[in-house]
Amino acid sequence: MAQNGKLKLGLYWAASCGGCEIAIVELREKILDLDAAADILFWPCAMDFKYKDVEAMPDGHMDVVLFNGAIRTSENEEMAHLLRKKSKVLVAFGSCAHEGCIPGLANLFDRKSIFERVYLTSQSVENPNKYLPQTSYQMPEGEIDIPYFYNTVKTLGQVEDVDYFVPGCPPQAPQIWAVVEAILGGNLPPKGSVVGASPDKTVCDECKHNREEKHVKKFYRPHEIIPDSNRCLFDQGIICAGPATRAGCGALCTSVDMPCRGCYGPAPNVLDQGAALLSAVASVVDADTEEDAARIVAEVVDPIGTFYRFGLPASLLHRTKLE
Amino acid sequence: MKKISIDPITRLEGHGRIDIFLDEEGDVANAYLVVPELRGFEKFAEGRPVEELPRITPRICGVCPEAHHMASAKATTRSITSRYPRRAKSCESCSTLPFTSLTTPSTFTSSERPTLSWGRMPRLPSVISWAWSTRWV
Amino acid sequence: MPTLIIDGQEVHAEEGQTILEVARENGIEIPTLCYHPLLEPYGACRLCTVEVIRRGRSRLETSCTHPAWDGLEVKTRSPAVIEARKTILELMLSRCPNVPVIQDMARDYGVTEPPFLAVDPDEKCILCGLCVRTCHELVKADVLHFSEVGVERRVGPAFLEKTRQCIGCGACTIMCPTGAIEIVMEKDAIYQEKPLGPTSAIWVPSMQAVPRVPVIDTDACIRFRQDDRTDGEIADACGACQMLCEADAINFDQEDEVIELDIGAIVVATGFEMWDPAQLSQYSYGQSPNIITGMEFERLSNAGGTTGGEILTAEGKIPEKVAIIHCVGSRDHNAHPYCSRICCMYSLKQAHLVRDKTGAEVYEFYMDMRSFGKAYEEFYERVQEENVTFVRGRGAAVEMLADGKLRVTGEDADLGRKVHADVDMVVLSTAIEAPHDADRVASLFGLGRSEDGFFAEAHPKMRPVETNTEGVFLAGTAQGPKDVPDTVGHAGAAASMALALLDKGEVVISPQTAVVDEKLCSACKTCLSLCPYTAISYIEEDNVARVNEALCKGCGTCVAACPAGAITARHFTDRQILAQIEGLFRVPAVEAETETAMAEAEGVSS
Amino acid sequence: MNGADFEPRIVGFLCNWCTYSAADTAGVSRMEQPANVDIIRVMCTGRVDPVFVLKAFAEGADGVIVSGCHPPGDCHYNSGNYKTFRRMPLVEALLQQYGIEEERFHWGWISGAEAPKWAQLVRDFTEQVRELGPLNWKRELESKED
Repeated sequence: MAQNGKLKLGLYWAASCGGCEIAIVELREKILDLDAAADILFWPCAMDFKYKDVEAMPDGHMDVVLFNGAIRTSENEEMAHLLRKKSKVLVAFGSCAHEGCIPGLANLFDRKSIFERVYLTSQSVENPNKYLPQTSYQMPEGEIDIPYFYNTVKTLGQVEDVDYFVPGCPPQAPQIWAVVEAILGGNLPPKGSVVGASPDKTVCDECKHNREEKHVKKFYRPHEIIPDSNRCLFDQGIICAGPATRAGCGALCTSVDMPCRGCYGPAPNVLDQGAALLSAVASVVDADTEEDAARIVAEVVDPIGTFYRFGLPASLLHRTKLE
Repeated sequence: MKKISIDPITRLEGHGRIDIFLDEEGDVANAYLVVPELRGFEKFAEGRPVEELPRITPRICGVCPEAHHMASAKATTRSITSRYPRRAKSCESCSTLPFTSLTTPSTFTSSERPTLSWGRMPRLPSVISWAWSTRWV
Repeated sequence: MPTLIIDGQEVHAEEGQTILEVARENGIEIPTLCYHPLLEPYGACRLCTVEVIRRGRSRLETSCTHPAWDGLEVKTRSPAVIEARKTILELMLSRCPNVPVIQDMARDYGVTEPPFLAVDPDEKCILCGLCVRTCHELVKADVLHFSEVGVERRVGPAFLEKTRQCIGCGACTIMCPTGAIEIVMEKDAIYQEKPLGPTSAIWVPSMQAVPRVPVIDTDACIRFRQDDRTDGEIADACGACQMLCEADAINFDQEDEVIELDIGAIVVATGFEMWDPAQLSQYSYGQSPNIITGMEFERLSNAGGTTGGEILTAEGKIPEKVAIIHCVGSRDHNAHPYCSRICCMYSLKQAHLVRDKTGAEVYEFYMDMRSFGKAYEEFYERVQEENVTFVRGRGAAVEMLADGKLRVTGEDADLGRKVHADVDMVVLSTAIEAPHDADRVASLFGLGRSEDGFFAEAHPKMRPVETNTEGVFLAGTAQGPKDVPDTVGHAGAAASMALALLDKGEVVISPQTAVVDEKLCSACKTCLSLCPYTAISYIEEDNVARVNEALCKGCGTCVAACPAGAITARHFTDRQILAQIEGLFRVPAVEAETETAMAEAEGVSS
Repeated sequence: MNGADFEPRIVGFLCNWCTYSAADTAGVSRMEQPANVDIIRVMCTGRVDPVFVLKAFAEGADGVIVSGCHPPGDCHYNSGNYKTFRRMPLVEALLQQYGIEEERFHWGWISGAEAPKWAQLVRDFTEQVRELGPLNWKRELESKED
């Protein structure tokens, strides 16, 4: 704590979209309470601090750093190491830092194919000389460098020692405030815990739809069905990640009849969210012959995209096979 | 040649750095905006079910997810069908409203900035249809 | 109580009785044709005419209609009565000269020739109306009426037209004293469903049935079918069985009822079904009435059967040659690959019966003779000595020849060539198979089924009576084909195991059960439909799923499916299995050390 | 490390009642089979959580076998194998999307009486995986990460 008794707080975004920052702004008037309780020492999105300022800090200077965004480039990883050094508590904040999130779907591909698509074949790009990013380039005035783009998206936990994880894409404001209060009050759970979410339950616990015994004869894609708002979406054959996803969001998606996409990550006792969801989905297929079963599960067109939508980098296999 | 790096550029959405090269006189010889970030949505959207895109593309930018969401929702709708309900169309046209409501406060409170012309505000019928649709949808 | 004198004998009557009833109760014979105790008397045939003397006045009256008043004197065989009956019989014989019962009666009264020439010598109806009353009072179908008048008077349905009111119950034919009514079989008559001829709608299931209680076939009984036969116009049709039953045992209101019992053990003895040989067309089953199954042969040769136990062809002749084909549907990859185990022995028995009862030549087409039981081989030898022709080889096909004979073709494996036999009757020893609804029984009791469709025992050698569901035992052919001694032994074992379980009062279950961590369960209900033992249920008040460990067998299906990781399989936990996987790919510390040490040692030496 | 030098590591998840006892019989009957398959016994293939398969590959297995009782009626628990044939096609599709060749994952049925079939499967599958070469997920991932 600083001499004024205020918490020294840092926030950083690695490979992120800025949604987590907006989520903090979503605290609304409570952000004033946050300001009253904490000095913000680093927050590129909102305040003018440079990396040099952070490097200049003594080790462990910041009490808490909320780190959002995945580890996509060497710069992200360097910042992770730097902020670990400069902070007492490093929090993986939001789905990207926690488990890779949507940008983690890039682990279905490798650097080469991404570069080709983005810089060469994209319809909105004009690149006749076929330039691809290079880590350093000699301009007439001098050398310019950019970070190295990894083949694989990693989570913060995979490159650095993380104290706490706050799941969600983005984390919901009340949950963020609960975390802030826990930090201020000093009653944090053991290191490595997931905070800012239910400690034990899954989204079904918060979902208002009526669930029954499941017998799924067909999997529906959203445009193939108008769901019954009273019945569990999964029961209706719409793949919903709710049963395999930690509670905490308040079942936002299902409350408007959209199936849960699983952004709050696996349930506490689950090693691999996608495998758990896959097993549940396949188990309730109402097929008594191998042919029927194969036909029905073939309706799941994109298994990784369906079951690992937010958690591919954090899954057991991390990514697709590299050639 | 001297190089000044503004690293990172702050108070905006996105990652960036400005490398400024000064000549002997200390004048700016050249400046480069360096964007050290890439996530590759163009690539990993490939192979996903089309209806998933409205929930993938908003993660391009968490500040303006609406724009990405609506763009892909419209594209998805049109890729599946050319005929869709009026109400869906109404929902589409009301989509710029949150964006406007996000920026209008600045528009009307900041005296230094030029006000937006009415031409860029949502047309009145869309507002009515939005109000209508929120009451019933 | 009225007292009257009949033929000089003082008799007592009940109030409301007729003279005929009183007379018959007291053993005094009065001839009748149109009388039946179940029906209102009608006095049509007038054969029961007696002389009634009341207050000194003598009159001839029909005893079936005359009340047994107090103080009457009745003479049943006075000369006037005899004369009257003689006249009646003369007229009756003139109308129906060829009806045996009338001829017999007339002869008793000295009438041998009809005094008048008959209009129609084949006429049998005496217009007594017994059938009309039966149809009206008893069956309540009101199909039969008198029509026309005078000499044209006759009995028949309204306007003498066929009516759907008549279901051919046959009550009128039974009642008709002169045999004037016949049941004519029509193609779509309900009797066609019962290939060995008509039965009544109430019968004892089999001669050996235990308990020997008749059942009513509600699909055939007039009483139960009255609504669809008479458009609901008639209430309480027939009921003849109820009227006749002295023990008052027939209750039409009896219905199937569900009785809930708390029990500690279940013995599943659901038996078998006969495989339908029509499924393999080469046996031509169903195309000739002389191609019958072993089960049908049993009915045929049964003393209580339609032929009284005589072995006859459908034409009613004693067959000269009979072929018995073994393994029809058994040991056949087009039907059931397994051996039905009972057919060899019953086929031998049937061969013996045919030889014994008809002396016909018998051909047995067999693949192997499986006479494995005690004294079975001896019986086989005995049948061999009875000159039955045994053809070793599958009876391959049965075809109908133009002369009505049946040709059985098969391979004689001993001779190594094709043989055939032209016979009068073919008996197919059909396979036994699991009942068609065995799957429902299996899911009801949580039983497994082996490949043959019969219920699976817990272990084929060591636990042939138990199942994988604790407290459920198998008896008899529910578990697989068995003959009678094996079934008795198996059933005895099942009963004693059930009793042993009940006596112990507690069950031992495997510790490998699933358990729900209720803190982690959010009641997504994914697991509920997965449990083959319905051991998982949703607990409303706690909003969680819970495993009934007495029912859980520990297969772990729910554990693998639980998306919240809330269910643990005891002794096969995720942690244990994942640790096993990790263990496979981790170099053990000791080994690694040894390797390093060896590498170092090598480095030093080189 | 291709060809003859390479000894594939294969993990087999076998149900206690059918394939495990077939494997047991195959061993007791001295049927010839390579020693490349490490068996993990589960009570029923219905217990095989897809995560086990993924974990095995993630830890370094070159191939995975899931085998249990023949459907429909062979399962000791009535319908545990039903869940297997509902899950495994999806696992197969998932693995293919991960880039793991379908030849590296086998799921099927071998009853307790089919010991020779088990020995044959072990022989064939080992050769099949040997031909594909090592998968070595963990090491490959680390070496090609950047």
